[in-house]
Amino acid sequence: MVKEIERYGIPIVHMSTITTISESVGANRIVPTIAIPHPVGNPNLPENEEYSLRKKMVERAIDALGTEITEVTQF
Amino acid sequence: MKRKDYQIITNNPLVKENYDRVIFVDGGFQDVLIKTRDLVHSGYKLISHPLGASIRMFFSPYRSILITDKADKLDMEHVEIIENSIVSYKKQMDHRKPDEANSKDYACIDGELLKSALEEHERLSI
Amino acid sequence: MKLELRRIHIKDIQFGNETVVKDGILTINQEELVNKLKEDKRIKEVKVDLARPGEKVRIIPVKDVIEPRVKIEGEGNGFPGVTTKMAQVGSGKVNVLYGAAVVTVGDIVGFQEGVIDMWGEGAKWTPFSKTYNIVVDIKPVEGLAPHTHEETVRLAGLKAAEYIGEAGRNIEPDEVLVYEMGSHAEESKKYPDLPRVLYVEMLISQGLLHDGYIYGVNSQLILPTLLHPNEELDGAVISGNCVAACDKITTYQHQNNSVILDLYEQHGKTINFLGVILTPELTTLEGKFRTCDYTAKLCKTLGADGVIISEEGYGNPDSDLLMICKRLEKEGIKTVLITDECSGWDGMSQPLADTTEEAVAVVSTGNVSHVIKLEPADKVIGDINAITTLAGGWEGCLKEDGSLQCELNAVIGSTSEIGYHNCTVKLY
Amino acid sequence: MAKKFRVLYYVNQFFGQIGGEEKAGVAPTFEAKTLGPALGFNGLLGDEGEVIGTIICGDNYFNENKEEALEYIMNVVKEQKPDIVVAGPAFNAGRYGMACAGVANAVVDELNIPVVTGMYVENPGVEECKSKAYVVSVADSAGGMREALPKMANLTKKLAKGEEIGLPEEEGYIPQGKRLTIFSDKRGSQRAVEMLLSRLNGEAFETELPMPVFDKVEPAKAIEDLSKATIALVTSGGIVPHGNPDRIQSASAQKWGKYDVSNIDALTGEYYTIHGGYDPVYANEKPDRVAPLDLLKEFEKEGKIGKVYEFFYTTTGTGTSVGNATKFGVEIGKELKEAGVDGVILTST
Repeated sequence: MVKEIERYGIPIVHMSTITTISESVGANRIVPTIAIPHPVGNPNLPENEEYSLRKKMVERAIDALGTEITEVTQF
Repeated sequence: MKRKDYQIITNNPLVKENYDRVIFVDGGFQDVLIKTRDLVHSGYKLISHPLGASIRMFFSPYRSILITDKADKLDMEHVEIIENSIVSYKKQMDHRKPDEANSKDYACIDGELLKSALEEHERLSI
Repeated sequence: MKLELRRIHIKDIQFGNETVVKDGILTINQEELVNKLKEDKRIKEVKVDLARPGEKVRIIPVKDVIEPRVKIEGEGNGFPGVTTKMAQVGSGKVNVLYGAAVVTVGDIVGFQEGVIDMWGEGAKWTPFSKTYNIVVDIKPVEGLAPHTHEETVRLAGLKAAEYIGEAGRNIEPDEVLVYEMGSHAEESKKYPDLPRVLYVEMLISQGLLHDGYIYGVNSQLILPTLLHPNEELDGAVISGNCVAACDKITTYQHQNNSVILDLYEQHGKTINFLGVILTPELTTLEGKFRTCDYTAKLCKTLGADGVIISEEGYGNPDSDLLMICKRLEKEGIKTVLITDECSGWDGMSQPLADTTEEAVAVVSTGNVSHVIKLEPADKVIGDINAITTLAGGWEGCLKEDGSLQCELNAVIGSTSEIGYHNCTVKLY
Repeated sequence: MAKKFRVLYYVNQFFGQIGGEEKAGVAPTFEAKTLGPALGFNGLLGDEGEVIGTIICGDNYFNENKEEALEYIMNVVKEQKPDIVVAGPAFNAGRYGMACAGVANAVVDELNIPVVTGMYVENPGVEECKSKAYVVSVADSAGGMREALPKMANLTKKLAKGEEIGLPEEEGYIPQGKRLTIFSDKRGSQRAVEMLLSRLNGEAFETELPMPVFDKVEPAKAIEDLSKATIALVTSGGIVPHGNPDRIQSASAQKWGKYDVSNIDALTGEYYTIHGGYDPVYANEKPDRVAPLDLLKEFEKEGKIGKVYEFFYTTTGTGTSVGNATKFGVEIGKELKEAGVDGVILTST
């Protein structure tokens, strides 16, 4: 799905746990996530810590969309 | 065994009977792989490789896999190994059913291979 | 080291009153052979049968295949460290009953299925349909532990090969093959400009039915080790594998390792062949990392320019194969890998689950899931019940006319990852 | 003399000599004649086979009314009972290629009758049907007709007579993607030694097991001003509104869903996971752990981004075929493009 959306010229960031799979599906901007059952979250953390972790990850993803790249990049 | 830093994910009743530190999976080989994957994604590390070394062992109804006893940082290499193992397993079993007729022998050999893996783990004292 | 393999061409086999070779016909005294093997008190019953190329005979379940030989000059007759006293092998003269093979059958576990068909479609897929086979079926006494059972059958096969090999002691060979190679220093001086090549032979080393032995040492316990190629050709390495029919390396294939022979052929002409590194395929990931690092280090230390890596088995060893490849290519050492693949029944699946971009040169020895049809046999040697295991394990794999469908993975040596057979895969 | 095998031919309006682009909308017809390329093709079959008739269909008609077109065409095939169906060659004409592919797939899947067609390698129809039909590799324009037909005729003869089909490079067809086990004249070890020698000598060599190559897309340009940008949230993590109103499959998804999220601040509460591939506890507790709508809304309020796009897109990744994933991407991407979305966050489990 990643490639096809990017083909329309829209920058896309893939938030994915398995970054190698992410690369193999053709993602260019990649943000590694925590774990398959909860990619953007970590239930083992206290609520406030989970919140700041999540916010940081999403911010990283947004910033990735604003970053010019020429090759596959992990943020 | 001197080391106590492992757990065994298994669906093999023989292993359940004879070992401590067992996470018993009530299901098939694939369910053992899935359980392992869930734990690897939560930061546990693989001690033994999820797959066997011969095609016949793919047809085994039983499988035992060693993982660490504590969750740590997520290790991508381990994630990749367990994910690829699941892909490999599904492909191999595409048209086949597990060889239930010989399940007793598979339980025995799975137990033997686990024993070897534990001995190997023991020899690597980290 | 200088080793002479003196081939006595065997053209037929038969039973008789003494075990002799005459005019290329191998005669076997069945009773004597049986008694010899029954010296091992763990063996209750031995049946010996003969199978010739072209006969409508099926042999199942095969445990190991061994070439009958006798050492007439030099140290170490037999298999030192296993059946005979420890000795440094690799030098001397060996008389080989070329074209004959001892095939051991005996089910240690019910799911062994390795098959050899001596005729028709099945024969095409195994190299051991072309040998005159002396099939030794071993039933041990009841109540043996699985490890002891396996060892009993393994040793009986080796002893049978030694006993039969004796028949060649005083026979003039039909051809003499000489394998000679000096120290690295000597060879490098002789061939200073030829690229240096190593052979990394991986061995399944994971426990019962999944073991290999080097001078009797279980390969689980070793760090990767360097052998002179002659040592392997002279009985230093034997198989303890039972359940990877298509891609295990039988003892016969160690004695006649095709990668070693084909590299030897080029030694001094296009390459300087440095030797064989035996690398265990371990179970634990830490163990795998250690052996792969160590193998790469050995190759680098020895100054290899190119390396052929052969896998044994399928599944977790794929990881080792690609890790070794990756490490060597990163060091600038050129690799060629030999492996089989699983691309599904229709050949449409991604052939390897693990991939690495460094694996640019791979020889594929066949799709282990390729389905073949085997006609009903006139005679089955071994365990008829194993046929049910042999047939695929899916609906409709046993046909009404008695023929059956099975995957290549059940056929002994069909997708040999030391490239012993001719199978390959092409994209259609 | 043996009975001649029967070939049914498929062409578009142009090659069926009805007309050009202005006739691209015509519905399919069948003529018990050899029209256009079918005529030359028939000649190449000699005494062994014959073309029993030609189906002609407008390219636009086929692509816009695929169901109706195929219904008609399949009925003709069933009535005429050919031994083999031949379509095209379509050269580099995309719509014609897609039509040939559509016919080929239907005939192979439903009737198990072999199909031969011809296309330029970049024709989008190739990917559609190469695994089922034999697609002869032809030139990119009709100028290549003279070379295309004999190759197609040869394959047709072999298939009709049940002969073994050789390697793609020998027969001239585009590989179907089947890896078949065959015998080489050299044993594996010999091939390995030769391959190594080629590598050591810096000569060309061909691996027998190519590692997969991943199709790459150029990275799209970055968003210049995030604070004015509309960002869409997409997930393959199977997060859907309670009750799964669109019945998206929990694995091997056949479709995707989109839901208006302009009036909510988080997915938690109204959404849950239907994904069949992971432990659902954490995602059900808080679906924003899979698709972080809550935080995107926060960043919208803080002014870091301009706007969260009003629709949230979702499907399940587990077991979903590459073909479907590609299709979903194309469809979702098109909507996002038309809606003027500036950037996308896609989360996967």
